[in-house]
Amino acid sequence: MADPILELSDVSLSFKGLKAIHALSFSVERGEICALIGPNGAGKSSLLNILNGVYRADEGHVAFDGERLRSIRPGAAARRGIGRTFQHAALFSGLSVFDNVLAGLARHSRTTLVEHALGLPRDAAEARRFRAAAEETLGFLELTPYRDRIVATLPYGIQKRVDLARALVARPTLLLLDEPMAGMNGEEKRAMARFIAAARDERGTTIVLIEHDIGVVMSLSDHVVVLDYGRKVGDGPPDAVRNDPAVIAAYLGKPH
Amino acid sequence: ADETGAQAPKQYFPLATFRVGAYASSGIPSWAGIIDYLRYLNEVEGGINGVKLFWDECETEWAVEKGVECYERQKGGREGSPVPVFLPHGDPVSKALTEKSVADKIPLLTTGYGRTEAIDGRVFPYSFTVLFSFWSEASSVVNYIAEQVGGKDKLKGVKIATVYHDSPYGKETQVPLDLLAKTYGFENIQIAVPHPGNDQSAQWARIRQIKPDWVFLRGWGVMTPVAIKTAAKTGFPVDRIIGGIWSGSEEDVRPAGSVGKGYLAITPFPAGQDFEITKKIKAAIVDQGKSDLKDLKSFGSVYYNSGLIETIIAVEAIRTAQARFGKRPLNGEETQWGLEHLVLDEARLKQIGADGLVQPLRLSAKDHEGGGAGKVLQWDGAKWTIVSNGWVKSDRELLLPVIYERAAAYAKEKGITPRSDDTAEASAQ
Amino acid sequence: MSTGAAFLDVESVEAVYGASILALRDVSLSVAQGEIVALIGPNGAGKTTTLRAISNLLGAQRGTLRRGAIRWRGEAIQRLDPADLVARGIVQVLEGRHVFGQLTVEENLLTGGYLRRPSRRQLAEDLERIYAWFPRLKQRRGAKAGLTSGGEQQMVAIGRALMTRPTLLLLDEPSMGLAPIIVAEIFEIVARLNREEGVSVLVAEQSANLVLDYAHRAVVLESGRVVASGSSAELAASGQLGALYLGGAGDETRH
Amino acid sequence: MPPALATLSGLGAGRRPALPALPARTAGLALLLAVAFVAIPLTATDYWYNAILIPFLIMALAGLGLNLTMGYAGQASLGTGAFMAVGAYATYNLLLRLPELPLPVSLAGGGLIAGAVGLVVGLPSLRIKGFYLIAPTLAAQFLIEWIFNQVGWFSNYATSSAISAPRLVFLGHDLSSPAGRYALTLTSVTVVTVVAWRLVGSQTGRNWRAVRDGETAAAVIGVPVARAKLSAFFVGAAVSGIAGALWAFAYLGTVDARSFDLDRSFQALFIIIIGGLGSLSGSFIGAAFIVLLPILLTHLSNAALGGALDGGQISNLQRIIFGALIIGFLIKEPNGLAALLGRLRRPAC
Amino acid sequence: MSFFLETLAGGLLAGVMYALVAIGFVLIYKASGVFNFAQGAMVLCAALTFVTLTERDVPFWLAGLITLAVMVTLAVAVERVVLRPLVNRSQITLFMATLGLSYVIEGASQVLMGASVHELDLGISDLPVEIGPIQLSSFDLVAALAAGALVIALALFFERTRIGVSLRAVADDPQAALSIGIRLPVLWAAVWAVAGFVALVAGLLWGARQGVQFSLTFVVLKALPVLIIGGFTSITGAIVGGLIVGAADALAEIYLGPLLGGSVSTWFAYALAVAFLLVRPAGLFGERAIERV
Ligand SMILES: Nc1ncnc2c1ncn2[C@@H]1O[C@H](COP(=O)(O)OP(=O)(O)OP(=O)(O)O)[C@@H](O)[C@H]1O
Ligand SMILES: Nc1ncnc2c1ncn2[C@@H]1O[C@H](COP(=O)(O)OP(=O)(O)OP(=O)(O)O)[C@@H](O)[C@H]1O
Ligand SMILES: [Mg+2]
Ligand SMILES: [Mg+2]
Repeated sequence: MADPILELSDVSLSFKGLKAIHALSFSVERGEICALIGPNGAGKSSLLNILNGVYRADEGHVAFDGERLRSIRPGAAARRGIGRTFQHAALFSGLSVFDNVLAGLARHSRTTLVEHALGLPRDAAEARRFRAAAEETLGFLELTPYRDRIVATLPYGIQKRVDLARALVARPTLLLLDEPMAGMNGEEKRAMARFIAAARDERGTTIVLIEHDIGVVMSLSDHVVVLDYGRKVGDGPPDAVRNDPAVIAAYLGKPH
Repeated sequence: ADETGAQAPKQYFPLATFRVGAYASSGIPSWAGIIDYLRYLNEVEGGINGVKLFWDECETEWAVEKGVECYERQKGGREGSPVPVFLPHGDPVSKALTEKSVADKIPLLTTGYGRTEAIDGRVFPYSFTVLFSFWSEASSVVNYIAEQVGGKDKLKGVKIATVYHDSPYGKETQVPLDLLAKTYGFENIQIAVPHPGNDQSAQWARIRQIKPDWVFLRGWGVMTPVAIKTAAKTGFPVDRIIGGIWSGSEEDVRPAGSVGKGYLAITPFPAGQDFEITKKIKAAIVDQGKSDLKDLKSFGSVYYNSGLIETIIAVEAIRTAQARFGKRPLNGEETQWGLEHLVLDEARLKQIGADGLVQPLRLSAKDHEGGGAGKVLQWDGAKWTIVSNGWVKSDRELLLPVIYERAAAYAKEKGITPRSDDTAEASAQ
Repeated sequence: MSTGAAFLDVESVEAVYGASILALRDVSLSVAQGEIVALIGPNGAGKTTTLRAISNLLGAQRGTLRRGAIRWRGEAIQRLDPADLVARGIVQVLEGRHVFGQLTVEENLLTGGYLRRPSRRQLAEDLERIYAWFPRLKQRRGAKAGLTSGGEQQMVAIGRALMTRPTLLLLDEPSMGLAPIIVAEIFEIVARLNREEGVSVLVAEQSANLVLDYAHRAVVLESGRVVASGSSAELAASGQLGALYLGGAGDETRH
Repeated sequence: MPPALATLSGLGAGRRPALPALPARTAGLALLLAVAFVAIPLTATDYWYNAILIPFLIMALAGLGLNLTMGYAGQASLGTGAFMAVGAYATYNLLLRLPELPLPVSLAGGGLIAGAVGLVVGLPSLRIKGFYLIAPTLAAQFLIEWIFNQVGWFSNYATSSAISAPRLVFLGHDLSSPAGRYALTLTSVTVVTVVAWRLVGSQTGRNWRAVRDGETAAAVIGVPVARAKLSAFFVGAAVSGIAGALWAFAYLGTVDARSFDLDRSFQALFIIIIGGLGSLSGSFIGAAFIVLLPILLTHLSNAALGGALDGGQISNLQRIIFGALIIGFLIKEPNGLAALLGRLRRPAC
Repeated sequence: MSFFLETLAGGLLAGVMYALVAIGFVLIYKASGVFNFAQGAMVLCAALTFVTLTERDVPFWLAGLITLAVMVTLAVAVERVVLRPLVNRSQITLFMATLGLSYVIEGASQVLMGASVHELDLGISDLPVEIGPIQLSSFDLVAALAAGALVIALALFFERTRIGVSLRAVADDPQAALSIGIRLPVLWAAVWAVAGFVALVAGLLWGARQGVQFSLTFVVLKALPVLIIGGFTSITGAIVGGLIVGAADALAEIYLGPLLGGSVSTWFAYALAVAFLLVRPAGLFGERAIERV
């Protein structure tokens, strides 16, 4: 296949003396689900933060869709089609579920302040389109019953799903998911895994996913990259990684 | 009036007070002066020609919009009595009320503050900047300095620095001082102190550098004591500072402590308890425990006397108007006539017992100021003593034409047709 | 292994948030001395609220205990300050990222030790004990806690609570965001504390299969009510819990 | 700003979703407008217009402006007074120098100029966050007050740098009577509120609230953060600017820059926190509280204590009660009176 | 040159006086994340209490003690009535509550002690002393010493003691602080009491300078840019910020003022603060906000 959508070469990042990521290289194929695993503080979230411009790599470079991403800002990354969810659901807590999802469409908005203020036809048309897209995504993630709830009042599991909806609604080409299933119970995890797989299957979204539940990782991903204190210690199909003694020692603790 | 023995109608006298907030300390003695005089009138003189007075208070905290609110609340009169006159007590609020008062036909009595142009009553029929406008204040200070240096011709080359509160009020004297400096050849230096003025090290450092002969201090609130203290700290002689009207009260110098000794101030409200009327009020009101003052130390203070003077003028205006409209509660329009025909000459002042306290005054449509003189006080560490030789007059002949010019310009901007001198007569028919 | 008389007694507790949201309707449970009790149930069942009610942290969330009693060694404690409870040995590890972000990792841990007014040496020893359990924290000791990774923050929160040397540890979703190796370690630590120092534990946890391996007993909450309780073995065997609370997505976490 | 700024109720949050309460809500709003436009002009006295209704409406508008910037977009500002001043002075100069412009155009022009100034003041918000953001707005507050005080041109070289309203005329109607000024104020407030209501329900409003609730997250999902912040400053300042112009011309008649000092900014802040951050109706409720409560307290205390205490003591007691009430309301309802009223209406949820 | 030095010295000393007020803010902000608007009212209350007592011939030391007792009582009351019910609420809510509090304190002070102006003579001469080319007053030196002593004591307290660390923890996350047994009520009352003490010192020095009257509350306006430049959380920042603001204000007023028409010091300090913030968004010494995703 070899159609990498994302290629990292020799990416490094450090914070005041702490080398969070060390000359890291790997690539992600278009349309695959790539899982990123590793112990706490291994640099997984930091890596996602580099990919969408929250942090800037000290060294190395990242190519997305064949183009090199140079000191990209978060907004620009979003415009290029990189979507993201957060380790600790960073939803807009005062907004309803529906509004959160609509906010995810901001980068597609082409109308201006004046049109909004006066309610001109272009604004109305866009609003209609956005609402339809948001409704569709809510339906896709089975969130319609929560449509008008203020997210702060929702259970954690639902919040994580809203986070996913907010990212998916903009139809990203690459979706970065930071522990989408943390704090969920078994059934919720299964549902979430179903949605993630569907997003890839039905929309062709490439997904990079951080997850600590090794069961989820094994059943969901096509490709696993293992980090340990900033270095890559494993890279390959799930089964190979699972039985890699280095991975077991650093991360799993015992063979699963 | 009702013959059947029912209560005689009373005259309403609204008070917009400020007893809390940053300026309460100056307000409190003023109200006492006003209220004590009203009580004295009611109890000793049986009111104004038998028409007794009653009043209520509305708290403004010296804030413009609260002042406006009080005006609106009180302007309709009470218990059947219309409002004869309104005392805004505050320069900003008096400006905010200028036009409303015309519409409502209620004269604003502003003694020692307010719009200087309002001296021209043909343009400002309901604003009365009586006694001592800011322009007159500046001019009297120059004249007092002239006396000290040995005559106006000696003013040439004298350095006079004006340290002013940086506000519309503070800047009012810039134009007249410019004019006076041109006329007499003294050096006119203007130094602004930003509100509230609780640190003036930079300003006084500059004064130390410039070394003026005199400082004219136009402060408000905390700015005055800080100025005196800072002057002393930088070694500027305090007895070469002449405070303006609102820098010349006990409340202004007392906080400065002992270094305030020797400080001068010009005022239309001379302090003291020896005036006839003050003695009468003391006997009939204060000594009877009926005074509005809680702290009797303030009796006869500048602010107390300012309230007294203000009320005397208002009451005399009502009296004048009563002579024409009848001995009953009057409305604003009638009092306006009374004010424009007010004559307080030496003889009348003596009758009231206010000679020496109130300067002789003659108002007309063309002249809402009437007086234009102040006395110079000096602080001796405990009280004020009058050090000028009677009232120090201002150069009104020099200033009035400029004032009329500016009033005319205002009239033009606003589309007001000024009354001619005799329409002032006619309108009251 | 569950020994001794009731240590902690929660009796028919009813709790509300903001005067109108009823979070606990009628919850009764008890923890005996030296016992590990698991609190399981779906999202929003009231696990966190139960723990908050015990540690009296409801007030900070505008919540109140409307009815019921909570007893600790026979003494009614629902009116005591959280600090008094900590002094009596009851400490709660909050759910989510509740570290002091502007303090360093080490300072975070130290704050947990202060209540007992330990000597400098004792404090240092306690600190070393925590570092021995969580070596990652030692490496990051000088970093501002707010900047550390999600899992590191979770370790900080647990370590900080252990610094108070509790006799009853209230753990709220300790496994959240932690690598499998650390999760296992945490439960090992808890089991060891329980075994060696007799610390009682009440732990709220989503992955029931995991916690049931370590807990002596479990209490199942649903919509603010206790719907089942019993020994771990019984509950696991009864199939009462069903698939709902057990296991991860592929049930592969069971070993 | 912490995310807890979020208000969960009020016009703002409950807009489009088809709440079951919507018909009742619309009916309530219609009733309110009917009262404001019809019933009040039939019954109100000059005192009501001048001392209560006009200042209430204008301060509600000023609060609304701040609420857009701070309540919706989460950008702390203590510059409301300055923006009001710019609005007032700009409108004054438009009326003076371009007399052919109709009054509403001058008013809107004043608002736009204030908005432009707000935009400039908002520029540092791209870098400075949280409570520190009060620094640029405070700088603007003092600098602008100073400029209007110093530069004579703005006040047409009036002696006291105070400006006063040229005649208020629109379509041949003289609006200088209390009822006329009320009509002018009410119409302006209604129009601006409708525009604000549209905005907060649009993509712009959503972007504002997204930035408020989580700036980094907003940036990551593609919300144009810089544009959202600046537009919030622009719109908020423009609305406050119109309020300032009305304050000068429809309420006081004359103002100088001191009328728009820091206290005014604080008053606006009071209004939206008491009323409800991020709630349009909150601005009105808060303004009612701030404007009416002192008047009410005066009447009550004069009636209750008039004889016993002197005016000064009564005023100080009022101050104490006012402060205590603020604290009390904050304890009772962190999301403002709007949320409190909302709860009272629907005790079930 | 000597004029420049003198202006600078005057400005720096004025800056020390601002810093004194700013320290009160920093204390409370550092310990509870609250921007305490009532600090000005506390300065007024302390000074007014003190002066009311001395005017009734209470000796200085006793008046000081009684005033301190009053401030401690106030602190305890504030903790009980205001802070405790508002624990874990947003910063802006707490800020607003302190605004309400300032009304209560101002009103109560004036109900009890009147609104008149008082002279406060601390017996420290405020007359010029020539030191080399520069003119200073012994009063200024005393003020500088007092501020310096306070800064050192408080900085040590915050950085070195366990309580200091606990206080910073409380400011970060009151709920977590409660959960590990930090006694919030005690700490808050203590910090407010210390802030009350700082207010007393500031009140006495400012009161001696300008008389004890309502406008003491205005000194807050000067303390604000000091805080912003120094950072809300740093005591050292307060003093450095104070010196910067004092010097900059004085120099601007002298050298810039005449060019621009005077009174530039109303805004200059704030403009400077913005410039500082653009370079360091949390002030010179403040704690940077932490954002992690
Ligand atoms: N902004 C920052 N400043 C300082 N250190 C940071 C920052 N961001 C991350 N780190 C450090 O970098 C390391 C990697 O953090 P990262 O959040 O990427 O870990 P992670 O792999 O996501 O871990 P977890 O599974 O616990 O979430 C950690 O030790 C963390 O403390
Ligand atoms: N601070 C709060 N304010 C209002 N309601 C709350 C608050 N905290 C919790 N609730 C509500 O109380 C109920 C019980 O919540 P609780 O957090 O105790 O559940 P939980 O079992 O811990 O759930 P989770 O597994 O998601 O942590 C839920 O309906 C929740 O929405
Ligand atoms: Mg992470
Ligand atoms: Mg929970």
